[in-house]
Amino acid sequence: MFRLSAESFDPAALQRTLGDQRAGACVTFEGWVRDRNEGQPVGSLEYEAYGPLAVKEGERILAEAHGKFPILGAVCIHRVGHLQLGDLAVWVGVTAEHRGAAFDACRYIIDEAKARVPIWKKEHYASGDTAWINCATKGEHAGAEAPPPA
Amino acid sequence: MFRLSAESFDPAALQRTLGDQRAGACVTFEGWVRDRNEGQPVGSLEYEAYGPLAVKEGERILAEAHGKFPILGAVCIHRVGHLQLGDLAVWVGVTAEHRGAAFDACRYIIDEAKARVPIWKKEHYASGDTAWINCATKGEHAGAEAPPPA
Amino acid sequence: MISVAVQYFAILREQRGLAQEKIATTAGTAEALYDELKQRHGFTLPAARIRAAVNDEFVSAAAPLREGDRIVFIPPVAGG
Amino acid sequence: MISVAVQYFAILREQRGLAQEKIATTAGTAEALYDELKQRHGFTLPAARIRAAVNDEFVSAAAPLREGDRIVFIPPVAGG
Repeated sequence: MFRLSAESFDPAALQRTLGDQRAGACVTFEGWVRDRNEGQPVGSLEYEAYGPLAVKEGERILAEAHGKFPILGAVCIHRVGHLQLGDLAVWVGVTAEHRGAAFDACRYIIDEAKARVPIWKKEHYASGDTAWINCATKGEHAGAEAPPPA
Repeated sequence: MFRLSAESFDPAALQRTLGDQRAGACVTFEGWVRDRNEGQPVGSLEYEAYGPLAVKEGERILAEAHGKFPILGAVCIHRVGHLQLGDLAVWVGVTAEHRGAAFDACRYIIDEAKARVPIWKKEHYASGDTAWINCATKGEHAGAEAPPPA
Repeated sequence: MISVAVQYFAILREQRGLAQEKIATTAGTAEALYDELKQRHGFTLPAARIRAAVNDEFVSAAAPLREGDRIVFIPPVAGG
Repeated sequence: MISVAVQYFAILREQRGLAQEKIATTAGTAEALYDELKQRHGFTLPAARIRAAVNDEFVSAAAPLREGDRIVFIPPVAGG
Protein backbone atom coordinates (compact mmCIF):
# COMPACT_ATOMS: atom_id res chain seq x y z
CA MET A 1 0.00 0.00 0.00
CA PHE A 2 1.36 3.40 -1.03
CA ARG A 3 -0.39 6.46 0.37
CA LEU A 4 -0.01 10.20 0.62
CA SER A 5 -1.01 11.81 3.89
CA ALA A 6 -1.80 15.46 4.52
CA GLU A 7 -1.75 14.81 8.27
CA SER A 8 0.86 13.33 10.57
CA PHE A 9 0.37 9.60 11.10
CA ASP A 10 1.36 6.94 13.62
CA PRO A 11 4.09 4.63 12.31
CA ALA A 12 3.53 2.12 15.14
CA ALA A 13 -0.07 1.63 13.97
CA LEU A 14 1.12 1.17 10.39
CA GLN A 15 3.68 -1.36 11.48
CA ARG A 16 1.00 -3.35 13.29
CA THR A 17 -0.88 -3.71 10.00
CA LEU A 18 2.20 -5.60 8.72
CA GLY A 19 1.96 -8.21 11.50
CA ASP A 20 2.32 -11.72 10.09
CA GLN A 21 3.25 -14.91 11.95
CA ARG A 22 5.27 -16.07 8.95
CA ALA A 23 7.51 -12.98 9.24
CA GLY A 24 10.82 -13.17 11.09
CA ALA A 25 11.98 -9.67 10.12
CA CYS A 26 10.50 -6.21 9.82
CA VAL A 27 12.66 -3.35 8.53
CA THR A 28 11.42 0.23 8.57
CA PHE A 29 12.79 3.43 7.12
CA GLU A 30 11.75 6.84 8.41
CA GLY A 31 12.72 10.05 6.65
CA TRP A 32 12.85 12.96 9.10
CA VAL A 33 13.02 16.69 8.39
CA ARG A 34 16.56 17.60 9.34
CA ASP A 35 17.91 20.95 10.37
CA ARG A 36 20.32 21.46 7.49
CA ASN A 37 20.91 20.47 3.89
CA GLU A 38 24.23 20.87 2.16
CA GLY A 39 25.39 23.02 5.04
CA GLN A 40 22.48 25.48 4.94
CA PRO A 41 20.31 25.73 8.09
CA VAL A 42 16.77 24.58 7.24
CA GLY A 43 13.75 25.91 9.15
CA SER A 44 10.93 23.90 7.62
CA LEU A 45 9.91 21.95 4.51
CA GLU A 46 6.99 21.78 2.15
CA TYR A 47 6.11 18.65 0.21
CA GLU A 48 3.84 18.86 -2.80
CA ALA A 49 2.64 15.80 -4.75
CA TYR A 50 1.00 15.14 -8.06
CA GLY A 51 -1.42 12.84 -6.26
CA PRO A 52 -2.88 10.43 -8.82
CA LEU A 53 0.44 9.67 -10.50
CA ALA A 54 2.37 9.63 -7.21
CA VAL A 55 0.10 6.88 -5.89
CA LYS A 56 0.26 4.90 -9.16
CA GLU A 57 4.05 5.12 -9.30
CA GLY A 58 4.35 4.31 -5.59
CA GLU A 59 2.18 1.21 -6.04
CA ARG A 60 4.30 0.18 -9.02
CA ILE A 61 7.45 0.42 -6.88
CA LEU A 62 5.89 -1.74 -4.17
CA ALA A 63 4.83 -4.32 -6.78
CA GLU A 64 8.40 -4.32 -8.16
CA ALA A 65 9.75 -4.92 -4.65
CA HIS A 66 7.42 -7.91 -4.26
CA GLY A 67 8.71 -9.25 -7.59
CA LYS A 68 12.39 -8.77 -6.82
CA PHE A 69 12.60 -9.86 -3.18
CA PRO A 70 10.95 -12.67 -1.14
CA ILE A 71 8.96 -10.34 1.12
CA LEU A 72 5.60 -10.73 2.81
CA GLY A 73 4.37 -7.13 3.16
CA ALA A 74 5.40 -3.61 2.15
CA VAL A 75 3.89 -0.21 2.92
CA CYS A 76 5.00 3.33 2.13
CA ILE A 77 3.35 6.54 3.34
CA HIS A 78 4.58 9.98 2.29
CA ARG A 79 3.56 13.24 3.94
CA VAL A 80 2.51 16.28 1.93
CA GLY A 81 2.14 19.81 3.25
CA HIS A 82 4.25 21.99 5.52
CA LEU A 83 6.52 20.04 7.89
CA GLN A 84 8.66 21.19 10.79
CA LEU A 85 12.10 20.05 11.95
CA GLY A 86 12.02 16.48 13.25
CA ASP A 87 8.70 15.67 11.55
CA LEU A 88 8.25 12.31 9.87
CA ALA A 89 8.21 12.89 6.10
CA VAL A 90 8.10 9.33 4.77
CA TRP A 91 7.69 5.87 6.28
CA VAL A 92 8.50 2.54 4.64
CA GLY A 93 7.90 -0.80 6.34
CA VAL A 94 8.72 -4.24 4.95
CA THR A 95 8.24 -7.72 6.41
CA ALA A 96 9.86 -10.94 5.26
CA GLU A 97 10.70 -14.39 6.56
CA HIS A 98 14.38 -13.45 6.61
CA ARG A 99 16.08 -10.16 7.23
CA GLY A 100 18.15 -9.91 4.04
CA ALA A 101 15.09 -9.53 1.85
CA ALA A 102 13.47 -7.09 4.26
CA PHE A 103 16.55 -4.81 4.26
CA ASP A 104 17.03 -5.01 0.50
CA ALA A 105 13.39 -4.34 -0.32
CA CYS A 106 13.08 -1.45 2.14
CA ARG A 107 16.14 0.18 0.62
CA TYR A 108 14.85 -0.43 -2.91
CA ILE A 109 11.48 1.14 -2.13
CA ILE A 110 12.85 4.34 -0.60
CA ASP A 111 15.54 4.72 -3.29
CA GLU A 112 13.02 4.31 -6.10
CA ALA A 113 10.38 6.44 -4.40
CA LYS A 114 12.82 9.33 -4.01
CA ALA A 115 13.86 9.05 -7.64
CA ARG A 116 10.55 8.38 -9.37
CA VAL A 117 7.48 9.41 -7.39
CA PRO A 118 6.28 12.91 -8.39
CA ILE A 119 6.71 14.61 -5.04
CA TRP A 120 8.61 17.87 -4.66
CA LYS A 121 10.32 19.36 -1.66
CA LYS A 122 10.70 23.07 -0.96
CA GLU A 123 13.16 24.02 1.73
CA HIS A 124 12.65 27.13 3.83
CA TYR A 125 16.02 28.32 5.10
CA ALA A 126 16.79 30.18 8.28
CA SER A 127 17.92 33.04 6.00
CA GLY A 128 14.36 33.44 4.66
CA ASP A 129 15.24 32.02 1.24
CA THR A 130 13.44 29.03 -0.17
CA ALA A 131 14.40 26.50 -2.83
CA TRP A 132 12.68 23.67 -4.65
CA ILE A 133 15.18 20.84 -4.25
CA ASN A 134 16.65 19.44 -7.47
CA CYS A 135 14.96 22.24 -9.45
CA ALA A 136 17.70 24.84 -9.35
CA THR A 137 19.24 25.87 -12.64
CA LYS A 138 22.81 26.98 -13.10
CA GLY A 139 23.76 29.91 -10.90
CA GLU A 140 20.66 29.75 -8.77
CA HIS A 141 21.01 27.86 -5.49
CA ALA A 142 23.67 25.68 -7.04
CA GLY A 143 24.20 24.02 -3.68
CA ALA A 144 20.71 22.56 -3.85
CA GLU A 145 21.22 21.21 -7.36
CA ALA A 146 22.09 17.64 -6.47
CA PRO A 147 21.67 17.04 -2.76
CA PRO A 148 22.97 13.76 -1.40
CA PRO A 149 20.39 11.06 -0.64
CA ALA A 150 18.76 11.53 2.73
CA MET B 1 23.00 1.47 24.05
CA PHE B 2 22.75 -2.33 24.08
CA ARG B 3 20.34 -3.88 26.55
CA LEU B 4 18.76 -7.20 27.43
CA SER B 5 15.13 -7.14 28.48
CA ALA B 6 13.25 -9.83 30.37
CA GLU B 7 9.99 -8.01 29.64
CA SER B 8 8.35 -6.89 26.41
CA PHE B 9 9.20 -3.30 25.53
CA ASP B 10 7.79 -0.49 23.38
CA PRO B 11 9.85 0.10 20.24
CA ALA B 12 8.11 3.42 19.55
CA ALA B 13 9.38 4.76 22.87
CA LEU B 14 12.89 3.54 22.08
CA GLN B 15 12.78 5.17 18.68
CA ARG B 16 11.81 8.49 20.28
CA THR B 17 15.02 8.36 22.33
CA LEU B 18 16.89 8.47 19.01
CA GLY B 19 15.21 11.76 17.99
CA ASP B 20 17.81 14.21 16.65
CA GLN B 21 17.23 17.26 14.46
CA ARG B 22 20.45 16.53 12.59
CA ALA B 23 19.05 13.14 11.49
CA GLY B 24 17.38 12.73 8.11
CA ALA B 25 17.03 8.95 8.33
CA CYS B 26 16.06 6.37 10.91
CA VAL B 27 16.23 2.67 10.02
CA THR B 28 14.90 0.01 12.37
CA PHE B 29 15.10 -3.76 12.37
CA GLU B 30 12.67 -5.91 14.33
CA GLY B 31 13.16 -9.64 14.72
CA TRP B 32 9.83 -11.39 15.27
CA VAL B 33 9.16 -14.94 16.47
CA ARG B 34 7.92 -16.68 13.35
CA ASP B 35 5.77 -19.75 13.09
CA ARG B 36 8.26 -22.04 11.40
CA ASN B 37 11.98 -22.60 10.97
CA GLU B 38 13.47 -24.76 8.25
CA GLY B 39 9.99 -26.08 7.50
CA GLN B 40 9.20 -27.18 11.07
CA PRO B 41 6.17 -25.54 12.77
CA VAL B 42 7.38 -23.55 15.79
CA GLY B 43 5.12 -22.98 18.80
CA SER B 44 7.28 -20.72 20.96
CA LEU B 45 10.87 -19.70 21.66
CA GLU B 46 13.16 -19.28 24.62
CA TYR B 47 16.09 -16.90 24.65
CA GLU B 48 18.83 -17.28 27.22
CA ALA B 49 21.74 -14.84 27.54
CA TYR B 50 25.10 -14.77 29.28
CA GLY B 51 24.24 -11.30 30.52
CA PRO B 52 27.50 -9.52 31.39
CA LEU B 53 29.34 -10.63 28.26
CA ALA B 54 26.28 -10.19 26.02
CA VAL B 55 26.03 -6.54 27.05
CA LYS B 56 29.80 -5.98 26.65
CA GLU B 57 29.84 -7.58 23.20
CA GLY B 58 26.68 -5.74 22.16
CA GLU B 59 28.21 -2.41 23.20
CA ARG B 60 31.36 -3.28 21.25
CA ILE B 61 29.27 -3.91 18.13
CA LEU B 62 27.51 -0.55 18.51
CA ALA B 63 30.87 1.18 18.95
CA GLU B 64 32.17 -0.56 15.81
CA ALA B 65 29.10 0.65 13.89
CA HIS B 66 29.83 4.23 15.02
CA GLY B 67 33.38 3.82 13.78
CA LYS B 68 32.51 2.32 10.40
CA PHE B 69 29.49 4.42 9.38
CA PRO B 70 28.61 8.13 9.72
CA ILE B 71 25.67 7.59 12.07
CA LEU B 72 24.24 9.70 14.87
CA GLY B 73 22.63 7.14 17.16
CA ALA B 74 22.30 3.37 17.52
CA VAL B 75 20.35 1.22 19.97
CA CYS B 76 19.81 -2.53 20.25
CA ILE B 77 17.51 -4.32 22.71
CA HIS B 78 17.26 -8.10 22.87
CA ARG B 79 14.57 -10.02 24.70
CA VAL B 80 15.35 -12.95 26.97
CA GLY B 81 12.84 -15.45 28.33
CA HIS B 82 9.94 -17.35 26.81
CA LEU B 83 8.42 -15.67 23.72
CA GLN B 84 5.29 -16.49 21.75
CA LEU B 85 4.63 -16.32 18.02
CA GLY B 86 4.68 -12.78 16.71
CA ASP B 87 6.57 -11.43 19.74
CA LEU B 88 9.34 -8.90 19.24
CA ALA B 89 12.66 -10.67 19.96
CA VAL B 90 15.17 -7.98 19.03
CA TRP B 91 15.01 -4.31 18.04
CA VAL B 92 17.74 -2.26 16.37
CA GLY B 93 17.35 1.44 15.59
CA VAL B 94 19.90 3.66 13.85
CA THR B 95 19.79 7.35 12.94
CA ALA B 96 22.03 9.17 10.49
CA GLU B 97 22.07 12.31 8.39
CA HIS B 98 21.67 10.19 5.25
CA ARG B 99 19.90 6.91 4.71
CA GLY B 100 22.77 4.87 3.26
CA ALA B 101 24.69 4.91 6.52
CA ALA B 102 21.56 4.18 8.55
CA PHE B 103 20.73 1.09 6.45
CA ASP B 104 24.31 -0.18 6.41
CA ALA B 105 24.84 0.29 10.14
CA CYS B 106 21.50 -1.28 11.09
CA ARG B 107 22.34 -4.32 8.99
CA TYR B 108 25.84 -4.50 10.43
CA ILE B 109 24.55 -4.39 14.00
CA ILE B 110 21.99 -7.16 13.62
CA ASP B 111 24.34 -9.37 11.58
CA GLU B 112 27.12 -9.05 14.15
CA ALA B 113 24.76 -9.37 17.12
CA LYS B 114 23.35 -12.63 15.77
CA ALA B 115 26.85 -13.99 15.17
CA ARG B 116 28.71 -12.79 18.25
CA VAL B 117 26.52 -11.91 21.22
CA PRO B 118 26.20 -14.85 23.64
CA ILE B 119 22.45 -15.37 23.38
CA TRP B 120 20.91 -18.75 22.66
CA LYS B 121 17.58 -19.68 21.20
CA LYS B 122 15.60 -22.81 21.99
CA GLU B 123 12.74 -23.61 19.68
CA HIS B 124 9.66 -25.42 20.93
CA TYR B 125 8.04 -27.24 18.04
CA ALA B 126 4.39 -28.09 17.54
CA SER B 127 5.50 -31.75 17.75
CA GLY B 128 6.58 -31.24 21.39
CA ASP B 129 10.30 -31.48 20.52
CA THR B 130 12.71 -28.70 21.38
CA ALA B 131 16.10 -27.75 19.96
CA TRP B 132 18.83 -25.29 20.83
CA ILE B 133 19.46 -23.57 17.49
CA ASN B 134 22.98 -23.99 16.07
CA CYS B 135 23.80 -26.47 18.84
CA ALA B 136 22.76 -29.69 17.16
CA THR B 137 25.43 -32.27 16.50
CA LYS B 138 25.40 -34.72 13.62
CA GLY B 139 22.27 -36.83 13.47
CA GLU B 140 20.39 -34.79 16.04
CA HIS B 141 18.02 -32.16 14.60
CA ALA B 142 20.29 -31.76 11.62
CA GLY B 143 17.74 -29.40 10.10
CA ALA B 144 18.38 -26.90 12.86
CA GLU B 145 22.15 -27.07 12.41
CA ALA B 146 22.58 -24.00 10.27
CA PRO B 147 19.34 -22.06 10.00
CA PRO B 148 19.26 -19.22 7.50
CA PRO B 149 19.52 -15.69 8.86
CA ALA B 150 16.18 -14.38 10.09
CA MET C 1 -4.90 23.69 -33.20
CA ILE C 2 -5.97 21.53 -30.23
CA SER C 3 -7.16 22.43 -26.77
CA VAL C 4 -5.48 20.76 -23.80
CA ALA C 5 -5.49 21.19 -20.02
CA VAL C 6 -2.15 21.82 -18.34
CA GLN C 7 -1.53 21.32 -14.61
CA TYR C 8 1.46 22.82 -12.81
CA PHE C 9 3.18 21.66 -9.63
CA ALA C 10 5.96 22.95 -7.43
CA ILE C 11 8.40 25.33 -9.12
CA LEU C 12 6.35 25.43 -12.34
CA ARG C 13 3.18 26.32 -10.42
CA GLU C 14 5.01 29.14 -8.68
CA GLN C 15 6.64 30.43 -11.87
CA ARG C 16 3.33 30.29 -13.74
CA GLY C 17 1.37 31.74 -10.82
CA LEU C 18 -1.47 29.27 -11.18
CA ALA C 19 -2.11 25.53 -10.86
CA GLN C 20 -3.92 24.81 -14.13
CA GLU C 21 -5.05 26.37 -17.37
CA LYS C 22 -6.56 25.51 -20.74
CA ILE C 23 -4.20 26.00 -23.65
CA ALA C 24 -4.89 26.17 -27.38
CA THR C 25 -1.75 25.03 -29.14
CA THR C 26 -0.30 23.77 -32.39
CA ALA C 27 2.41 21.84 -30.53
CA GLY C 28 2.39 18.24 -31.64
CA THR C 29 4.26 16.70 -28.68
CA ALA C 30 4.58 17.15 -24.95
CA GLU C 31 8.11 18.48 -25.36
CA ALA C 32 7.10 21.01 -28.01
CA LEU C 33 4.32 22.25 -25.74
CA TYR C 34 6.74 22.61 -22.82
CA ASP C 35 9.12 24.65 -24.94
CA GLU C 36 6.25 26.89 -26.03
CA LEU C 37 5.12 27.44 -22.41
CA LYS C 38 8.71 27.91 -21.19
CA GLN C 39 9.09 30.80 -23.67
CA ARG C 40 5.77 32.32 -22.76
CA HIS C 41 6.07 32.04 -18.94
CA GLY C 42 9.80 32.16 -18.37
CA PHE C 43 10.16 28.69 -16.82
CA THR C 44 13.76 28.21 -15.74
CA LEU C 45 14.00 24.42 -16.10
CA PRO C 46 15.18 23.22 -19.50
CA ALA C 47 12.98 20.68 -21.30
CA ALA C 48 15.67 18.05 -20.80
CA ARG C 49 15.01 18.10 -17.05
CA ILE C 50 11.23 17.85 -17.33
CA ARG C 51 9.19 14.68 -17.67
CA ALA C 52 5.63 14.72 -18.93
CA ALA C 53 2.46 12.90 -17.94
CA VAL C 54 -0.67 12.74 -20.04
CA ASN C 55 -3.92 11.73 -18.37
CA ASP C 56 -2.03 10.64 -15.24
CA GLU C 57 0.52 8.39 -16.94
CA PHE C 58 4.15 9.13 -17.72
CA VAL C 59 4.76 9.63 -21.44
CA SER C 60 7.86 10.14 -23.54
CA ALA C 61 8.89 13.64 -24.56
CA ALA C 62 7.87 12.82 -28.13
CA ALA C 63 4.39 11.57 -27.19
CA PRO C 64 1.77 13.14 -29.50
CA LEU C 65 -0.88 15.37 -27.94
CA ARG C 66 -4.60 14.95 -28.62
CA GLU C 67 -7.57 17.22 -28.18
CA GLY C 68 -8.72 17.22 -24.58
CA ASP C 69 -5.53 15.71 -23.08
CA ARG C 70 -4.65 16.63 -19.51
CA ILE C 71 -0.92 17.30 -19.36
CA VAL C 72 1.39 17.62 -16.36
CA PHE C 73 5.00 18.74 -16.66
CA ILE C 74 7.04 17.10 -13.93
CA PRO C 75 10.09 18.92 -12.55
CA PRO C 76 12.89 16.77 -11.05
CA VAL C 77 11.37 14.97 -8.08
CA ALA C 78 12.67 15.04 -4.53
CA GLY C 79 10.50 12.83 -2.38
CA GLY C 80 11.56 11.72 1.09
CA MET D 1 45.49 -28.51 40.87
CA ILE D 2 43.52 -25.26 40.75
CA SER D 3 39.99 -24.46 41.74
CA VAL D 4 37.79 -22.60 39.23
CA ALA D 5 34.09 -21.71 38.91
CA VAL D 6 32.30 -22.89 35.79
CA GLN D 7 29.00 -21.43 34.57
CA TYR D 8 26.78 -23.21 32.05
CA PHE D 9 24.22 -21.77 29.66
CA ALA D 10 21.69 -23.15 27.22
CA ILE D 11 22.41 -26.67 25.97
CA LEU D 12 25.38 -27.10 28.32
CA ARG D 13 23.28 -26.06 31.32
CA GLU D 14 20.65 -28.60 30.34
CA GLN D 15 23.14 -31.40 29.68
CA ARG D 16 24.95 -30.70 32.95
CA GLY D 17 21.71 -30.31 34.91
CA LEU D 18 22.94 -27.22 36.76
CA ALA D 19 23.98 -23.64 36.05
CA GLN D 20 27.30 -23.43 37.89
CA GLU D 21 29.77 -25.46 39.89
CA LYS D 22 33.24 -25.32 41.45
CA ILE D 23 35.78 -27.57 39.78
CA ALA D 24 39.20 -28.74 40.97
CA THR D 25 41.23 -29.47 37.87
CA THR D 26 44.71 -30.00 36.53
CA ALA D 27 43.67 -28.68 33.09
CA GLY D 28 46.01 -25.91 32.03
CA THR D 29 43.79 -24.26 29.40
CA ALA D 30 40.14 -23.50 28.77
CA GLU D 31 40.02 -26.07 25.99
CA ALA D 32 41.58 -28.81 28.11
CA LEU D 33 39.03 -28.11 30.84
CA TYR D 34 36.17 -28.31 28.34
CA ASP D 35 37.42 -31.67 27.09
CA GLU D 36 37.63 -32.94 30.63
CA LEU D 37 34.07 -31.80 31.42
CA LYS D 38 32.74 -33.08 28.10
CA GLN D 39 34.01 -36.57 29.01
CA ARG D 40 32.63 -36.38 32.51
CA HIS D 41 29.18 -34.97 31.67
CA GLY D 42 28.55 -36.25 28.14
CA PHE D 43 28.40 -32.84 26.45
CA THR D 44 27.53 -33.35 22.77
CA LEU D 45 29.23 -30.26 21.31
CA PRO D 46 32.85 -30.79 20.26
CA ALA D 47 35.43 -28.39 21.67
CA ALA D 48 35.91 -26.90 18.20
CA ARG D 49 32.40 -25.42 18.36
CA ILE D 50 32.76 -23.94 21.84
CA ARG D 51 34.21 -20.56 22.73
CA ALA D 52 35.38 -19.73 26.21
CA ALA D 53 35.12 -16.67 28.42
CA VAL D 54 37.15 -16.08 31.55
CA ASN D 55 35.97 -13.48 34.03
CA ASP D 56 33.42 -12.18 31.50
CA GLU D 57 35.82 -11.70 28.58
CA PHE D 58 36.28 -13.93 25.55
CA VAL D 59 39.57 -15.84 25.63
CA SER D 60 41.32 -18.11 23.15
CA ALA D 61 41.02 -21.88 23.52
CA ALA D 62 44.66 -21.99 24.65
CA ALA D 63 44.23 -19.35 27.36
CA PRO D 64 45.84 -20.53 30.62
CA LEU D 65 43.57 -20.97 33.64
CA ARG D 66 44.38 -19.52 37.05
CA GLU D 67 43.17 -20.25 40.55
CA GLY D 68 39.78 -18.62 41.13
CA ASP D 69 38.93 -17.95 37.47
CA ARG D 70 35.27 -17.86 36.52
CA ILE D 71 34.88 -19.74 33.24
CA VAL D 72 31.95 -19.86 30.82
CA PHE D 73 31.83 -22.25 27.86
CA ILE D 74 29.87 -20.63 25.06
CA PRO D 75 27.91 -22.85 22.65
CA PRO D 76 27.29 -21.49 19.13
CA VAL D 77 25.15 -18.38 19.57
CA ALA D 78 21.81 -17.71 17.89
CA GLY D 79 20.58 -14.29 18.90
CA GLY D 80 17.76 -12.57 17.08
